This record gives sequence, structure tokens and C-alpha cells, in this order.
Amino acid sequence: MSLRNLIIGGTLSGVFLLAALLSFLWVPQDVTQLDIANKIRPPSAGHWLGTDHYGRDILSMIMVGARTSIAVALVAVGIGMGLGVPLGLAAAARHGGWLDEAIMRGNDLVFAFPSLLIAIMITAIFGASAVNAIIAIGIFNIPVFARLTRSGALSLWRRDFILAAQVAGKGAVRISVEHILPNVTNLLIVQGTIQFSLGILAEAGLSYVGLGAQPPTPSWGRMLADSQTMVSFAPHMALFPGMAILLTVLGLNLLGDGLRDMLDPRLRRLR
Amino acid sequence: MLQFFLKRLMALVLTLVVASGVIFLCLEIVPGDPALYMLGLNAQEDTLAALRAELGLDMGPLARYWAWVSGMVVGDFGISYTYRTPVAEMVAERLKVSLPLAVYALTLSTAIAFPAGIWAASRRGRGADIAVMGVTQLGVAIPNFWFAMLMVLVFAIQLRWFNAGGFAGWEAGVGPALKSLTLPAIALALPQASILARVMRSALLESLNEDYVRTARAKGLSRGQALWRHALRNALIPVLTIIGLQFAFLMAGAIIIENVFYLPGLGRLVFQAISARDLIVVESVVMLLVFAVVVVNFLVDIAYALVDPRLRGQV
Amino acid sequence: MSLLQIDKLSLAIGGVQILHDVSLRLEAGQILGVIGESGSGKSMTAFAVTQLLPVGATCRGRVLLQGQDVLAQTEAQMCQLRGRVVSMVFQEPMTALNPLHPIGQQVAETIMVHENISRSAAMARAAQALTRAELPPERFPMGRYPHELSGGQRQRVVIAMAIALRPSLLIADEPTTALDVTTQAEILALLRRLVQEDGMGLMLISHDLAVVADMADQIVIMRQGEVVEQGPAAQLFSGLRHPYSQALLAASGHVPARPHRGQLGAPLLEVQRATRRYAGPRRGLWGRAPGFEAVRDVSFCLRRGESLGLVGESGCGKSTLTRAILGLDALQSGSIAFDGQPVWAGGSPARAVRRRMQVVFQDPYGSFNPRWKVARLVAEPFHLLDQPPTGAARRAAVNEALHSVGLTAADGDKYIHEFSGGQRQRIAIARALIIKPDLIILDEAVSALDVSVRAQVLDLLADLSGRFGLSYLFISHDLGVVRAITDRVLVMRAGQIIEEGPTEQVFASPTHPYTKELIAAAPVLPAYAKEIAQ
Amino acid sequence: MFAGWYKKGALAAAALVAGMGMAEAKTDIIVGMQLEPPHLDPTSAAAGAIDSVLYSNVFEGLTRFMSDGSVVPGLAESWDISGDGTVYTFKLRAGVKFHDGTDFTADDVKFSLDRARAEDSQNAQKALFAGITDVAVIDPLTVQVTLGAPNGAFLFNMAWGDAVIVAPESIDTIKTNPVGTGAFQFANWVQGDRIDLVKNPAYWGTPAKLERATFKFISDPTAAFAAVMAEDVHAFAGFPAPENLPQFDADPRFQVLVGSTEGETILSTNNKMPPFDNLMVRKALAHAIDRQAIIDGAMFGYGTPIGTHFAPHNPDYVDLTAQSAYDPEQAKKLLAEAGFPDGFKTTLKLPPPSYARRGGEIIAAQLRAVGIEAEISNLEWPQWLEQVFRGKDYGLTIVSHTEPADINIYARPEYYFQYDNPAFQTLMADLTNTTDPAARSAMLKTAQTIIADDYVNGYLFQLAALSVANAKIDGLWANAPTQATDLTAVYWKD
Repeated sequence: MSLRNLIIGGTLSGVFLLAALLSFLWVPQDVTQLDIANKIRPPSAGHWLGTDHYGRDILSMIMVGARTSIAVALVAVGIGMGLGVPLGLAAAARHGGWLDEAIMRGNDLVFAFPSLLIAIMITAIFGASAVNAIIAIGIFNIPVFARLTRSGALSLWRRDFILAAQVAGKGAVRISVEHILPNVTNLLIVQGTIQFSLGILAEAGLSYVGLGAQPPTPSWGRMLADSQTMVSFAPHMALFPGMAILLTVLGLNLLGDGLRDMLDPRLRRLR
Repeated sequence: MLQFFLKRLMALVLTLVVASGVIFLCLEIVPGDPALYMLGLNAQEDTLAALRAELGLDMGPLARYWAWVSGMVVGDFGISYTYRTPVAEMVAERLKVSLPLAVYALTLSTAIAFPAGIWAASRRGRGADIAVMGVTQLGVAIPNFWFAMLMVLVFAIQLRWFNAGGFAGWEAGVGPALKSLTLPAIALALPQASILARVMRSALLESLNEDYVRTARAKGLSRGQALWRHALRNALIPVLTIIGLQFAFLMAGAIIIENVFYLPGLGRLVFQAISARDLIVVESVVMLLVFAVVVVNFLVDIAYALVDPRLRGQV
Repeated sequence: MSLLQIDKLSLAIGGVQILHDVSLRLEAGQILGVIGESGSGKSMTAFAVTQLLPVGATCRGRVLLQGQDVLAQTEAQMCQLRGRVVSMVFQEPMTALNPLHPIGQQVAETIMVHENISRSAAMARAAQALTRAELPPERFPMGRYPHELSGGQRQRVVIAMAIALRPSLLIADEPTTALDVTTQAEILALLRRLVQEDGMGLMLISHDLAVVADMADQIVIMRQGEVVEQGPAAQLFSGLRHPYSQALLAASGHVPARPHRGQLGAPLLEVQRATRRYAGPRRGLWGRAPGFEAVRDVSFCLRRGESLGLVGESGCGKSTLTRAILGLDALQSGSIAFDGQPVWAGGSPARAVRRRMQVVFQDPYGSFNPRWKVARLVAEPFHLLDQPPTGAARRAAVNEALHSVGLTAADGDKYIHEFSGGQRQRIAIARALIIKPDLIILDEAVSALDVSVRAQVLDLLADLSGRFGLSYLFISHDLGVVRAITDRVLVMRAGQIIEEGPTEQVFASPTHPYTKELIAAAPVLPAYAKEIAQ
Repeated sequence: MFAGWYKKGALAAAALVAGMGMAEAKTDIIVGMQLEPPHLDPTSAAAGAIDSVLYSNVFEGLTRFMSDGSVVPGLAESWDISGDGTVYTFKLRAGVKFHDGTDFTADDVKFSLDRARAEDSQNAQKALFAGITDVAVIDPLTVQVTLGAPNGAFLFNMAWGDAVIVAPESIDTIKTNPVGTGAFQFANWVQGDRIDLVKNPAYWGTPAKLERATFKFISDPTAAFAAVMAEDVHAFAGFPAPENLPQFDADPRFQVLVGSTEGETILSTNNKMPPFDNLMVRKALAHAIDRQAIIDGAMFGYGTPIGTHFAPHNPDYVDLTAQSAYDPEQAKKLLAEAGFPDGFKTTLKLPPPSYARRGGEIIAAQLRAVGIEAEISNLEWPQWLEQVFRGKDYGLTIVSHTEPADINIYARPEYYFQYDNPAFQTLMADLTNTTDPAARSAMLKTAQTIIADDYVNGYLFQLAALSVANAKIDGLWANAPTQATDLTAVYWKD
């Protein structure tokens, strides 16, 4: 079961990652060139997935769009980990102290805000762009990782090897880095995969309402938004980007499940 | 118990105060002048100034914050800049759609997730389990607005079983009103149900591994009896947490779905208000949603205590 | 017809053979002791009888319960038998009860599952069962929840559930292992009484030879899924044939040979009027519940070269005292000095003192960072040195430490999961030795080990103390171990030292009533077995 | 087809048509619209949505627009203009009543005009009233308006939605309960959803044929499509997704109305910002743009190319499109001559409407082809107003100027595209003072040529008025001379 998840998930996510990487070198058709005369063509030999309302090749758009989705989600996860993990480690190291309390209350505060709404507000304040989408998604990743790291770290702090390190005269920072962090990486990898897939969904949602990466940068969510009024006579325009999102997210989720089972079968299932 | 309440209440108020400050600060730096938006391209400077004065936008930020917060405490959310009607009335009107939609979606989600999760857990590793897990994987991965688009295409435009959108209004009767909320509720419920079913399953599997389930089996309970009488209630705690989170999400997160189905709900109000720089509406609705989240979390905490006697003791 | 007769039972889980041709029998009204170390298959034998086996388990052979072969029963039929004919008591009372249901309801459930009676009638019967398990509802209302009871009380609830329908066979799988020694004695007495009253058969499973030897009519010794020895308790010990059972018996009474030292040295560790208080949980917004004094006014002295024991039951303050001695927590009042220097100075622990003390913990699994190699783990205390050795010198020191605990240099390149529990405790000792301390605190250091491994580690400790002139502070709840390895002993209860003296003297003629109770409660091998062991 | 339709209709209107015979035509209509009015006072907001619902249906002015853009008498039956063109004496219609039962008199006219031009006026088109120096009530049915200078467009100005006549009795609640003199009266507003109007039984003119009209607000284009397809709405005024029109056209249930608007869609250019202060660069810009591709790509073929800032359906229109024909090679050459052989970078800030968003993507690609890198940023209206319109912080933007006859904006050097040509400004001043139709026509033609020669902005196309309606509905406006959905003549054919 877990191996199968790993293989299917790895393959699906791998395909899209490769497509994104390949798009740097080669795409079937330049997505910055419009070809209004050939707009909204169904799939054909020349355009495997058809063309969109500007005559662009949808396969090429999906490949370049994968780049946007992956970049946004990856950096957002990076922000979440980069800030959340140290916060979680610090909270665990000062368990029960004011720092712990402050960090956890801060987490609760962020969680109390409806995420989509805040994302919309952020983009309303600073304008719609991929960077602001990243920030909006990233902010909500911080408490996720902070909480996960803290709970993982807390159970580690109760272990005797931490006591041994304390007896060896090591301080909280050193222990957090040397002992705690390496032992929560499994948790972080698994959660990171899941947040990555959620990030892709969130990016699609934001760019669907026009708040993600701006044209001419292709993005899956905007492709869906653009196709929305045409779905009744050009279903291919909505079908393929939707499938791209679905399969990537599915792939990442399966990968996350597989990794979880592989890295630690006893790990609590968080979702 | 009373002390617990007071403590939680204090934390609740504190969260709200901090949140109100954060919201106000955020919106202070939003660029865009609501007066200019309302009066358009040919507006003259003196006209704009007159309108700003009427809207109270010429006051200092602190004065405006105080006016906003002190009004909110007594239920006065101020007057919308663009609609020129009390925000409280507008919100109340929108809640008539958003709240039932959230409840409807949550009911659907729970009604699907519980049996599916229990079924999968009790048949762990077998066909039913694999099927439920596969379907829920899809449900989690599908973008709900895309799913909504497909549903409109099939059920409203092709089959014409449902209206493509819009809200019939409660005055049209409960039946038509609920009918117009059905497709949106399904679109919202599908991913939620998938997540909930997965949580239900794993929580149940975890509690099925507990020693007390083995004890129950040793008493002579069958596998099913042990699951229903002992594992299920223990598995409810993580499930409750998720339900609480989902309710909060459904209140606010329906923005996109409300747009797809053109429902006059809270999410769309905020979205319009942000585009129109109707800051007072944005502030108030966001605040209201934060309030809802905090209250729901509070209720979930109380529910924990009802489920778990260990917490009751501390409480 | 025997109550229980197991014939050539073999069991495999997922293709791995767990039991090989196990045969045993138990008569009504008798106690069958099943002894074995971890992995011997003793628990699986029990689960085979109730057919509560893990998924993927397959059995061969026959398990006759009152003449019926349980292996041939359907699951529905087994549900009829469980709780009514055969019941079980488990090791871990803290988790064996459903935390969400009141205890009375849980006991009554056993009755209601099997008999078609009203709820109130079932509750009345449950009250009787609890009373028989010495938890009379007058003192312990049936509306209580498990978390409101102590471990021993919970185990009584589990027992009440098991005996509510007066089953013919009760299987108790390590029923007292998780309990304190005084509670253990009470529970064992309860089980014995119930066997006598009800005339049921008891299958008592334990790793502890003394617990079983004291109780059982028949004894079975298992090892690696096989029965190596069995027979009536009285005769078994005199005629042990299998080398394993002989070694087991020898190990359980083992006293390591310790070098004799003449005069004791100067005071090394001096604890004076140490008090450590924990703040109570927060109440309301500002207030706190009254604090709790985990260590109260404790004073003692450990001399250079001495091996000092500290015994007490769980919660007596042993761990708190250990943390204070190691300089991990500050005291509220009193002082701890090491070789004349304070352990805690100027708001932080003194490095110069700490590098002369090391510790070995109980859990051989939790004491090591699983992501580090052994060499790095062993070298960790070097952090306490101002100029720790580096490169080859560091590795040489690690190798030397590994050698002195009986491991090889090559073991330094392995990860901790590649070692057994006993080997891990050796590595823990190597880690303690590496900076050549004067004092090693052994915090339940052998409690988690099987008897035979425990004997080897104790021998190693005795040997090392001679070779390196080490002093030990030996903290344990196991009186036998303390008696075997210490010169002097402190008895601790509720944060205070209540008795102190030379080990033999305290054990032979305790003065404090609690000490007496403690020593009386400790299970000991019957005199005849003890003689054989020595 | 009929059966299917009836089923739906019955569902939607069951409450209203209870008891009605099968043969009788429907007398109610649900009209979809994209934007919801922020409030219901057309005289204190710029939002076109207010006019779309209320203009001519609920509120009327002294004069009014017809579907073809002509101005005809409204509440003023007739008027006299003094010889010097500064005094207008309006004769008002008798027997006109506001919906609250009060009489319409000259006092209401004076109130409305004075309110609009007052110091604290919140009228979005205050400039319309700027020339008025006095409004005098002669008798209850006669009102005299004095202008500071002759104004050839005064009667035209009085037809705007911002100049409708309101009553002092009901002015305080106008934003939620508008009271006018029109053929329909306001009934109900469910915010975020719909506005209901009902027939005014006491209307002074030809009574409305419909008993009830509902405006339903559907902002999402997909939802709009779905709503029309599912017949949740009977008509959709200003249908937002031109790509769907062929489907409606092919479906016998529907009719598609394609008309003209006053919306000149232009690529506004910041004339003060280098390099756009260089005429050569602006000319290059004009040649780099393929109007037909934009109309095809962004509007799916709907729209008329324009070469200047003037509506093609206007008799005074001059077709200057050839002057800025699509010629990328010419554009490159001009850029090189202007000193930008490798092109340059600029910003393209786009407001929300799809003509801007889609057109912007296409224009950006076209500009890229001649070496101009236009970085797109999509803005909400308030941001656009702040940054582009007021802050003038932009290189290029796309916007449709929907006000009728608004070429005079080129005479305002502070206007956001910052075109400053004294000759043009003089021309406009003269135009205002000219009342002779022939002279006015000539001057307007000159004005069109001047701005085309100066390549002030990129002139793209005239926005088409696109509406979809049930095939059985008659009387809807196809054109949109102002933002109005005049339902007074609408009825269901049998």
C-alpha cells in the first residue's frame, strides 16, 4: 500500500516537475506568442491539448504553468519552514515559558484568520502578483510548521538522550540544532509534501480569482478562470489545466502518504 | 469550571482585541480612496472632500479605530461607504445565505465522512478501505471551484436539475432555498468530507490499537461492538477539531464558490467590498469571521470536555 | 480433563515462526506460572488461547479449553467464550481501561455482553465484582473514571472485569510489572485469593522468576518460542535440566563480585537540606495552585569509592533529586556540593563540576539520538571539556571507552538501532566513562533489561568501579539489585530520606515501618530455589 | 423547447402568475446585470450600475436619451432658448406625480439642479452643472435656467442620469428608497442579489407594459452564461462574455442584441512620461497595434475599430483608422528613429473589465513583437484610480471612456493622459460657445483629426453593447447611448 502510494505519487509529481524543468529548455510552442487566428482549437496533432483563446498551445501553457505553481508552492513552504521550524523549536525548548506561550498564541491568532480572505486582503493591499501570493500562502504555513515542530520536539525533549546532552553541558540552542532538528526532519518532510500540495491548490485558487501570477506568466488557476466562460463550447480548455492541478496535488498527497509510511510507520496521521 | 470559562473568555477577548488591531492596521495601508471610487473619473476635488467628510474619512486613524471598535461592541458596525446602509444589516442579510450554506455543507460532509471513515477503518486494508481512500484522495486533490464548474455544466446547463446559481431566498420557502444551496454545498462538502473521512479513519485505527480495545475484546465484545462502544468515541476528539476548523473555513472560504454560483453570501460581500475599498465592511466582516473562528474553537474545547472526562476534571 | 491443555501449538505471524510446538496444561484451581524473557513467546501463547492474535497470525496444533479446541471455534463462538470462560488481565493498567467510560459501566459491560439482563442488575453484579477485587463501591464509587484512580486501583478494575462472570480460566499477562513493589504484592495476593475462592485456573505470565516461583503450582519456562522446562514448582528448581533455565535462575539471584576496599575516601558528593519545589498548575488568570515539594530537606553524603543506593517507589522524588545533583535544575533551598564545589553556582551549573559526574539512564531505547553514530554519541560528553580532543585522539578515546565496556572499535561506526538493549546500556556506560568522571549516577540503569543481561551489566559495573575507582549513586526501585551492588542505601519516600544505613544492615533489620513494608513486599525466590541459585 | 421553457418559467414565477391564464403573455421580467449599484442615488455616484437600473425606469430628467442617442423632451415638455443662448426656459409637463404621490413641480427642478451644483454637492458629474448661474421658478410648471455663457451641449447634459429630477421630500432616503417619476417604481432591494421594480400605475406617459421587473446581479461571467442558459434570467443587459454569444445566437430560445455604446476603448498613454512624450514613439505604438486581433481576441469580434476618440455611429465621426494601420515594421523603424532601436520597458496597468485584461495581454504581446516590453499589472478599480487616474503613475493603460461626446477631455491638460495642446484647448472653448450645428460639426471633425495626428492615445475600438434576451421579448434597447436598461417599452410576444 505504502510502496504503491510512493510509486504512483512519485511518478505523478515527478512528471510535472520534469515538465516544469523541461519548459525552461523547450516547449512545443512559445507561450508569449499569441496566434489569434488559431484560437480555441480542439486537441490535434499540431496541438496535443488544443489551443486557448489567444491561440496558445495548452500543453506548453501547462508546462510553463507547472513552473509557476511549483515555484509559488515551494517558496511558500520554504517560508513556512524557515520561520515556523525555528519558532517551534524555540517554543519547545522553552516549554511552558512565556516564549512558548507567545508563540502558541501567535499561532492561534494566525489560525483564527480565514486564510483565503487574508490572502485576498494581502493581494488587495500590495497588488496581485506571484510574490504576494507566495507571502499570503507562506504566512499560513508558518503556524503549521511551528505547531508540528513544537509537538515533535516536545516529545523528543522528554527523551533521555536530551537529558544526556544536557548532562554533557549543551544548551537549548545546541540541543535543538544537534538533536531535535534531525529527529523532526521526517515529520517536516511529510508535512512539507502535504503543504506543498496545499500550496499548489491555494495558488490555483488565488490565480483563479486573479490574485496570483500576472499575465503573461501562465498559471493553472488563471487558465481555468480564462476557460470558465468557454467551457461549454471548448471543454478542453478547462479540462486539461484542471486535470494538471488534480493530478499534481493527488501525486503529492500520495507521495506524502507513502513517505510517511516509509519514514515512520508509527507516525501519527495528521490529516 | 467557572474559572476555565473565565480564562478562555479572557483569551478569547484578547485574541479579538489583537485581531481587531491587526485588521485595522492592515486596512489602513490599503491604497485606494473609497470616495474617488464612488465618484469616478470626472469627480471634482471639492466633491470628493465633501464625500470624505460625510464618510468620516477625514478623522485620524486612532479616532476611526476607536469609533469602529466601540461601535462594534454594541453591535453597531458602522455605515458602509459604498452602500450607505448599516454594515450590521448587510451582514445579517448575507448571513442568511452563508450560515445555512456552511451548515448544509458541514452536514453533508459529516454525513458522508462518518460512515465512509468508519467503514474504511473497520475494513482496513481491504477493498472497501482502498476504495474509500482512493476516492478521498481524489476529493482532497480536486480544486473545488473546478468541481463546481463541472457540476454547473452537468447539472444546471445539461440536465437542468438545478438552477445554475443564485439564491431563491427564504421567502420562497425552505425547499427552493435549500435547493439553490445544494450544488454549492456539494462543491464545498466534497473536499471537506474527504479530509474528514481520512481523519475519521486514521483516528479510529489509532484508537482501535489502544489497549482498552483489546480489553474490550477480551471481555467478549466482537470487533464491531468494540469499535462502536469503545473506539469511536475516543476517535471523536481529533474529528471534532477538524469539524471546528472546517466550519470556520466554510464560513469564510466559500468566497470562490459563492462567486461561481452567484450567491449573495458573506464571502462575496467581502470580495466586492475589497474591490470597492469599502474598508469598513471589510474590517467588520473579517472581524466577524475571526470572532466566529474563535467562538467555534471555544465550543470545540467545551465539546472536548463533554466527550472526555479527563478534561472535565481539569476544567 | 484438564482445564487448559495446549498440544504442540505452533504459531506464525506473516511467515515468521513465533511459537514452536508449545505444550502445557493447567488444572482448575491451580496456578500455572509461565516464565520467559522478552521475545520468549509467553504472551503469544496466552493470546493464542483467547484467539486475540494480530492480523496474519496462523496457528497449528490444539488448544483445548475445557475439552473444546479453541482453534476450531468461529469468531462468534470465541466471543461467547471470552470474558465468560476465559478472561485476561494485562500488563499496562494505565491504558487498559477506556478513559471515557466510568469504571462501573466497564465492569458491567462484561456481564451485559454475555447475559441478557437489565442494566441495573448488571451494575449490581459489577458492584459485587469490584468488591471482590477490593474496590468496594462505598469507597470507590462506580461513577469514577479511570483517570481518577491509581495504577493499582485500575488493575483491580481490570481484574473485576475479568472475574465478574467467574470464568474458569484467568490469564494474567505481566499483571504487576508496571506497578510498584508494594502494590504488586497486594495484586498478587488478590489473584491468589480469587483462585482459591473461585476454584478457577490462573495462567500467570511474568519475566520475574521470583514473582512466579512464589505463587505457582506448576511452572513453564519458555525461550524463543519453545518450552525449555516445565514441572511442579516445588520440584522444578532442584531438577533444572536445560542450561538456559539454570542460567536464568542463577542470574536472578546474582550478586556481582565487587572489589573490597578498605577505608572509604573523602566525601565526594554532599547534599545538604536540599529542597526542590514545583510550581502548582495555573489556576484562574493569575493564581497558582499550591506548589508541590518533590524533594524535601534531603541530606546525605557519598564518599569517594562508595556505591550508594537510593531506593523508593515511583513518585518518591528520586528523579527530581537526580536532576538536581546533575545540575539540571536549581534547588529552592539547601545545597549540593561535589568535592567541595557547589554544583549550581551563580545561577548556572558549574562546568568544572559537571565534567566529573556522568549518568546512565533507564531506557536503552530513548537514551540515544537515533540519527547519530555510536562514536559521536559516546563522544558527546567531551562538550564539557574546554579543550576536547579532536581527530584521531578523539576516536582513540572513543575506542578505549568502547573496549572497556566490552564492545569493539568497529561498533563506533554503527547506528544505535543495530544494538540490543544490553549492548545499548554498555554504550551508555561507555558514554559516561569517556571523560573519566569520579561519579556515575545509574538511574534505574538495569531495570529495563532481562535478567540474564542484567547480571552481565551488573558484573561490568562492578568491574569498572574497581578499575577506574568510580563511585556510584545507584537509583532503583528494585530492591534485589540495590542489595546486590551497593555498600550503603538510602530509602526515600514522598520526597524525604526515611532510612539510611549500610545495605546489609538495612535489609536485614529495617527500622522504619515503610522500609519493612517495602522489603516484605519484594518478591523473593523461595528459600530452596535461592540455595540452588547460589 | 416550449415545454422545457414553461417548466422553468413556472418555477421562477409561480407566485406571481398564480391564476393567470395560459394564453396571456407574461408581464414580468428578470433582467441580469453584471454590476450591482452601490446605492440608488444616481445624482451622487459615478457607478453606471445605478443608471442601468433606474434611468428612465424610475428617474427622469428634463430631457432624455433615446435608444439611438438622440435627446428628446423628458419632464420638460418644451423649452425656449434666449437669443444669446444663455437663458433656457423649460415648460414642464402637467399632472406628473412622484411615486410617493407628491406632485412634480418647478420647485423640484430647482431643488435638483441647485443640489447638484451646490458647494457640498456629491455629484460625480458636477461639471455638467458648472455653467449654471441661476435657476428660477417662474410658476409651478415653468422654470428658467440661466447660464454664464452659451453652452451648445446643455440640453444634452440635462439628459444624463446625473441630472435626473429628485424630490426634496424623499431625498433623505434616496439611497435605499429612490422615489422618481418614471414608469416603474422601486419595490425592493435584496442586497447582493436583486432589485425589484413594479409598474407605476399613475405614470404620466405611455404606461409600462410589464407589471414587474427584477434586476438580478450576477458578476461572474460564467454564472451569467449559466443563468441565461438555464433561463434563470430572461435577459442579460451588458453580457460580459462575448465568447458565449455565438451559442446564444445559435439557440432559438434566445436573441442576441448587438448595438453601439459611447465607449471609446483606448490604449491611454502617459503623454508626459518619457518616452511617450515623443510623438514618434506614440506613432510607433499606434502602428504596433493590430486592432482587429484585439477585437477578435478580446471581444470575439464584437466592436468597431476607431482611429480617434469619437463614436463611429455619430454623424460627425471621421474614420481615421488608416492613419494608424497595423504595421510592425513601420513601428520598429519609428522607434529606431526616435532613438529606441532596441525598444524600451514600460508599464501596462489594467483595470478589471475583460476588454482591458484580455486586450492588455494581446497588446503586450504585440508590443513585445516590436521590442517594447510592457509589464502588465492587473489593478482593482480603486487602485487604478489612485495610481493611474490620480497619481498618473503609469506608462500605458486600457480603459473605455463611456461618457457620451467626451472628446473635450483632451482639452484638460491635468487629465490622466496629460495631453497639453493649446490649439485643441482653444478649439474646445470655442465649441462650447458655438450653437450653430454646422459649425459645431466642423469643429468636432477638426478635433478628431488633431488628436489622431498627435497620436495622443492608441485608439482601439468602440465597445459594443451586447445583450442576450429570450427570443419572445421585444422592446429592449440594443444600443447604449448611456448606461440604461430602459424597460418602459419592453413586453413579451405571444
